[in-house]
Amino acid sequence: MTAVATEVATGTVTLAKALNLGLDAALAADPRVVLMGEDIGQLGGVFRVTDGLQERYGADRVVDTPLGESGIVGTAIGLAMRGYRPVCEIQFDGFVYPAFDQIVSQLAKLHFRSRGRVRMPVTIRIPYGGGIGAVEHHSESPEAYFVHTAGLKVVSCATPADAHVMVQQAVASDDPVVLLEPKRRYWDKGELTPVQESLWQARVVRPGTDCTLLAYGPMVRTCLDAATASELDLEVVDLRSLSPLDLDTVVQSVRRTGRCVVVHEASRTLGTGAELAARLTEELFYELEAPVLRVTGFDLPYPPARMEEHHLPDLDRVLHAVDRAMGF
Amino acid sequence: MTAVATEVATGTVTLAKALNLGLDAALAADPRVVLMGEDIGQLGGVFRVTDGLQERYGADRVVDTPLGESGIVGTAIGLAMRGYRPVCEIQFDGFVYPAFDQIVSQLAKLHFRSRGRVRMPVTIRIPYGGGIGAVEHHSESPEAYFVHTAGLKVVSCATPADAHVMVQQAVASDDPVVLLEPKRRYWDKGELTPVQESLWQARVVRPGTDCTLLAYGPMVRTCLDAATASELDLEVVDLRSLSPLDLDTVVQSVRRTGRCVVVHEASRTLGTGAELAARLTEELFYELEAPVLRVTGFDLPYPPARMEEHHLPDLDRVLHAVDRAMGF
Amino acid sequence: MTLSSLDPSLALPPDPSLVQLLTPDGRRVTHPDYADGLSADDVRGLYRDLVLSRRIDAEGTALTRQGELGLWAPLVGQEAAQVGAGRAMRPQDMAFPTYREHGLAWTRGVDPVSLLGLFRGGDHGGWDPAEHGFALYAIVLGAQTLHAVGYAMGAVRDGAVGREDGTAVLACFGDGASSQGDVNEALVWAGVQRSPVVFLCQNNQWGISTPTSAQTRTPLYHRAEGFGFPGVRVDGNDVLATYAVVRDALDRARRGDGPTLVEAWTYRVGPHTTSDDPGRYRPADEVESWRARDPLARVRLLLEREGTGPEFFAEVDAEADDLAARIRKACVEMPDPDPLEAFDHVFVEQTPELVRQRDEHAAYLAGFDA
Amino acid sequence: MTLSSLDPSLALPPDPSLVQLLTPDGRRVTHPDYADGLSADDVRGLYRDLVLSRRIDAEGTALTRQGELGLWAPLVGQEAAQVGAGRAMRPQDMAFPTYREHGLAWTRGVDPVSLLGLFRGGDHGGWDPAEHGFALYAIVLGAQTLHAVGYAMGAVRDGAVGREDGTAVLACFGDGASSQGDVNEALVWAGVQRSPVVFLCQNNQWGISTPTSAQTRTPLYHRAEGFGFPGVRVDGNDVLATYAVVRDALDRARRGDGPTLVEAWTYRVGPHTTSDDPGRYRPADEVESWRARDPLARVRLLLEREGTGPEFFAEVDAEADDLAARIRKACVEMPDPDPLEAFDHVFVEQTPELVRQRDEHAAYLAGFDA
Ligand SMILES: Cc1ncc(C[n+]2csc(CCOP(=O)(O)OP(=O)(O)O)c2C)c(N)n1
Ligand SMILES: Cc1ncc(C[n+]2csc(CCOP(=O)(O)OP(=O)(O)O)c2C)c(N)n1
Ligand SMILES: [Mg+2]
Ligand SMILES: [Mg+2]
Repeated sequence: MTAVATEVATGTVTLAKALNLGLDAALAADPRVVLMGEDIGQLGGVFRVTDGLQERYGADRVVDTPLGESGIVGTAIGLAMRGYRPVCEIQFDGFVYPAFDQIVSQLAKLHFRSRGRVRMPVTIRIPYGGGIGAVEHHSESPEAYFVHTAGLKVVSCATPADAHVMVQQAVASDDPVVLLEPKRRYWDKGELTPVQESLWQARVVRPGTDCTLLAYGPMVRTCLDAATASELDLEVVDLRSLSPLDLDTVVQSVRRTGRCVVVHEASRTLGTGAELAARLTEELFYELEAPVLRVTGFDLPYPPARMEEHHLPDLDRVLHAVDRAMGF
Repeated sequence: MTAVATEVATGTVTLAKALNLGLDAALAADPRVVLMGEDIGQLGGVFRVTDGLQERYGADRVVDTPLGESGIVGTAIGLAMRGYRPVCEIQFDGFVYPAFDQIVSQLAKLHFRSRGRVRMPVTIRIPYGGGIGAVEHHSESPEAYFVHTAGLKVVSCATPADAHVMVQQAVASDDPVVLLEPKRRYWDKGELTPVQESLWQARVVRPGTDCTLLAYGPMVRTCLDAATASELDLEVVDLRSLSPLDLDTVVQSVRRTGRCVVVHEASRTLGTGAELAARLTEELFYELEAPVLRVTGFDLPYPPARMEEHHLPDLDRVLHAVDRAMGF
Repeated sequence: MTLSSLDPSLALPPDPSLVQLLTPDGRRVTHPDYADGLSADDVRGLYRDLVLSRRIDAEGTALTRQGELGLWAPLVGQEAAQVGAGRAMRPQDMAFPTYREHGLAWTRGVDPVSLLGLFRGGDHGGWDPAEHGFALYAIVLGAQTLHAVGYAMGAVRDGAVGREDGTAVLACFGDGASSQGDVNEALVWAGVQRSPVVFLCQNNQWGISTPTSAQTRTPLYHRAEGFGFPGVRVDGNDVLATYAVVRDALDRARRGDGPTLVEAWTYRVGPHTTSDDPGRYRPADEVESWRARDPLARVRLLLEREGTGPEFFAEVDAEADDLAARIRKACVEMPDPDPLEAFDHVFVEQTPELVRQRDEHAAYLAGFDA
Repeated sequence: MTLSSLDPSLALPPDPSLVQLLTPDGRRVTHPDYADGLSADDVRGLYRDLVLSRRIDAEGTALTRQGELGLWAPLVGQEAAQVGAGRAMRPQDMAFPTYREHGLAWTRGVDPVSLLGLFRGGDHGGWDPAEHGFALYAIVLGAQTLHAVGYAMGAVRDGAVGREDGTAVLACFGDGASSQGDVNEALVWAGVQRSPVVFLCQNNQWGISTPTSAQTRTPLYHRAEGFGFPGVRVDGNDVLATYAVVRDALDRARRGDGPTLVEAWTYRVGPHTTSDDPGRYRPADEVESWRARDPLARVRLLLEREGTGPEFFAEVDAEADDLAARIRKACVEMPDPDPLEAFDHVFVEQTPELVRQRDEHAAYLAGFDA
């Protein structure tokens, strides 16, 4: 685990820029960090998250790859075997699946297979989620596939401050980390304040007493908006890490409120909400006032953009579920 | 949906042979059924499930493919577009991941994308699960990945009678079906009795009053053994279909018993048990006497064979969980 | 060893073996292996297709600027490659496009209006693939090439291959997609099965910001030989040559003589999509040098030299204006998708869970009216 | 059009361009491009490697029959391809094997005993890849070829490529795996980056029951050209030729002159694994014809003709007996894995959830003792 810069640039930046600054810091901190992906060099990535980095660190460290995701992750694994810390950008969520074998059968298993001899400090950055009116395959939320895969760690950032620090922590981790970047929030602005939590900790972003809203990535802001709009006193927890789950923080919150609504964009069936509901019920069987409810994308392939306002959880659907939870 | 033979051959056969007979019937019933996979022709597949079928139906209908899973599923999709009903064999569970994009982004979505114009009557047969002392990548339980994917249907058989009928029903389905075959039960023998249920229905395979054991595929027999060994009166439900879930049958059972233990070989976190626990708690919040407990593989990459007796749920671990459920 | 492999200045020079039948200045040249055999009327037909394809494309870009579409993938510069290939196809043939095949779609009789839904966000593809012999657009790079091979396997099994009027399949992909595993598996399968597939690689020199030199150091059409079938590079800005080469390859395929890889050497004159900013990665003079090889201009020069009068060109332009107006109108009038209908398109056989989710959502929506 | 593409009788005939330096009857032949340059002592060393590799393999099969291993993937027949390639490597080089590379493992100094754990079910690979320049066995076909290219990218970045004593990487795969997307992506990447990788395809004519003719209709080594680098086919049963060709390719790679695809033309004399029944799919006389090209016999003939006395062969055989005895003993004494230790190998940085699961399982196990 290499050092993570704790000092941060000041001022207000977008989440995309915060990631850019975080990657810049990671490249500066460790010469073995190598960024690789499609169009990340001169173009700076389709979201400009790597803007200027190839110019600064050269084409050997910010590598425009051939267009093949299995190739990107597969060669990143080889680079890691040679002692590098590759950071792969998958251009959009829907293009990660050609790399699925390399991620699930290779990257996730090599440390275990080698009984710890081979380390896989590989970060896979994925802009994910909907809400930007994109064409198909550009709005997916694939997190459950990775959370179910033993051997991977999975995190998601919701604010510029977290984005800036979490990307550095992910790169510095000696384990493979899938970093899910909420692409609809790339243009959200915020201060780069210091971050107290470790990469694996959840955070209560708004304390409340009536019901806990659990979210991560793009849905944190949606839940905060819902909490603001509600007449109830809602607590909002940003999970930040999906694997491992910071169950302590979550259990403490729900123990206090007695009610919980999990919110994510991914389809409901076996989305991360399922695991949270199962675990919370195991831990708090006698304390829950209502079952853990889920507000999620429907069990549809991601629909055309002009239907996404229906498909994606929004403030109203969150509050509707809170009402149901309060009704128990 | 083409016809499914309801008459069955009589006598006692292995589960593998039952599948073989089912495929034979499917090939005989519809000239547009095409089997494709690695080594399924002259060799009859590594488990001999397709034994004799190439001889009977020719190399155009029982196709030995080049060794590429993405190619197998990708070309099956094209064949389906031309009106065929391909049945793909993936040689072992751990080799399905190279086909993941074709399954998740293509096969699962084409009917939806085309607003119903393009049908995908494709069956993907996967021998799955552990317990046979195999080397790595040969004992995986990938069902959660498919159950979470909107647009796929996922079923698993536990007995020769079901295997025989379910494979025919899967082939006859106009939707894409992933058929998970419990490879450790390939050599289990049973009668080919008629099957009453549709492909999407669960079945109470042993009625009981104290606690419901929910299982599918290889774990059904494990649960039956546990029920037999227990002094309690345990109900065992074979889910049969994992997507869609036959929630009605499951809810009715757990409403009666008040307690439920879900058993599967796949890793715990976001395994199918998570969804069942979440749903049952939503439906039966006031009726459950205990939280839905899970007995599963650990959150480990599949371990070396000499550790699998620890990793896989067995009779003792199931009963241990039942005891915990009864303790609430 | 240097790491210059991704230097765009390594862009491959045109191969001397490039098949050309019409030079950029509108002169016919002969080729030992290929002849288009087209009448003056046929060439006028192709010209019309080129103009209309370009106009459809221009409307797509304009509608995006006006906020009517979320995105558009411009084909400008690649009209000849697509029209030539599309007109070489027969009705029984099937094409598997990428997301940029608007000109090919036109030749397959797909109403340009139905291309818009995908980019407007109203649907994922608005035409019937079987009706037009034109599959839905494919965005995941290369996946469709395997579908093409599978479809061809079906055609073979139907007995529709192995004769002069047999069926052939066109599999489209780009220079960038050539690096994907799926494209290469498609080459494996087609090669070993001698599938009736023509792989049409439109090498437009770029995959977003990635130059072809970052995908391969050898001409792409060479790839085919290693998979056991012929490859040929054609001037993709020459509609006559593209037509002749693809027709020849499709006819080989339909006769049962196996696949061909056709690399159409062309250029993406516009941005990758309307969201792209090519100024960040490629020099303006490169674009200019390709404009000099414009696929429409050379056909017009030929037609004019061979006696087609100005009325014809005026007629085509007027037709393009009408088409553009129709596209615009239809686009803005396109209804938004019914949010509840989507639940019924997931499966042929509906599931209780989707019914439940649909009903819940319907009840939720009804709550707002109440 | 017929569908005979998968007919095993289409098995490709040996190419006239096959590189050979030692004939099956033990005579040296010259080749215009390759010479092994080995002394008599060196050849004796190779012979010893061949014999010991074969013996390791025989023990693997025997231990499986005795129930000590769950499975074994025999290398018999492919000893020369592996020993030749392995001895062509230098200490700083790295090999990425499949699951059948027991002879290659031997040349990299991997204790044969540590190969057994994977097949016994005690571990997933018992050696340290960095220590031996020999990655863990890879079972998912082709995945390791991309790891090889990535490792080579690291070597380039380390400045370890581009000189006579540079680092090179060997990427192993089979004829069957050549159809996988990953192998072809590895060829793309290596070609475009001129990576210091030698792709060693052991074409042993079969992928389980699938003949090479079902993977390709053109010789596999031709594949390389289409990706922009040379391919060569070598007699994989000729240890001298394999050594010379692979050494030459590795040296090109380490100098910075880019990748090579070496197709070693050989034969899987045994079953695919100990669970396989090749009698179901291939004729016995095919096996016999390949036995006549045995890779060991020809070296022994050469050595005998050139004056090596019987003591040497007796010594090697004795060494093989000792090695076999040691392997057997170590195998049966191998401890079972500690079920709780596994929880600590998932991550470098342990998670609370895994600690919980480990502790729960420990408590559960303790319950049986109580
Ligand atoms: C599997 C996958 N990865 C990445 C993308 C994102 N992407 C869309 S188009 C494109 C470039 C494709 O280049 P090329 O194949 O040359 O086609 P062109 O756009 O030039 O027509 C990329 C990287 C994608 N659509 N699919
Ligand atoms: C992705 C994947 N698919 C299927 C398999 C099952 N399998 C194991 S070995 C084998 C044949 C491989 O043939 P080849 O590459 O020629 O290597 P050989 O076994 O002949 O050494 C197959 C199909 C696998 N290991 N990985
Ligand atoms: Mg391109
Ligand atoms: Mg082989």
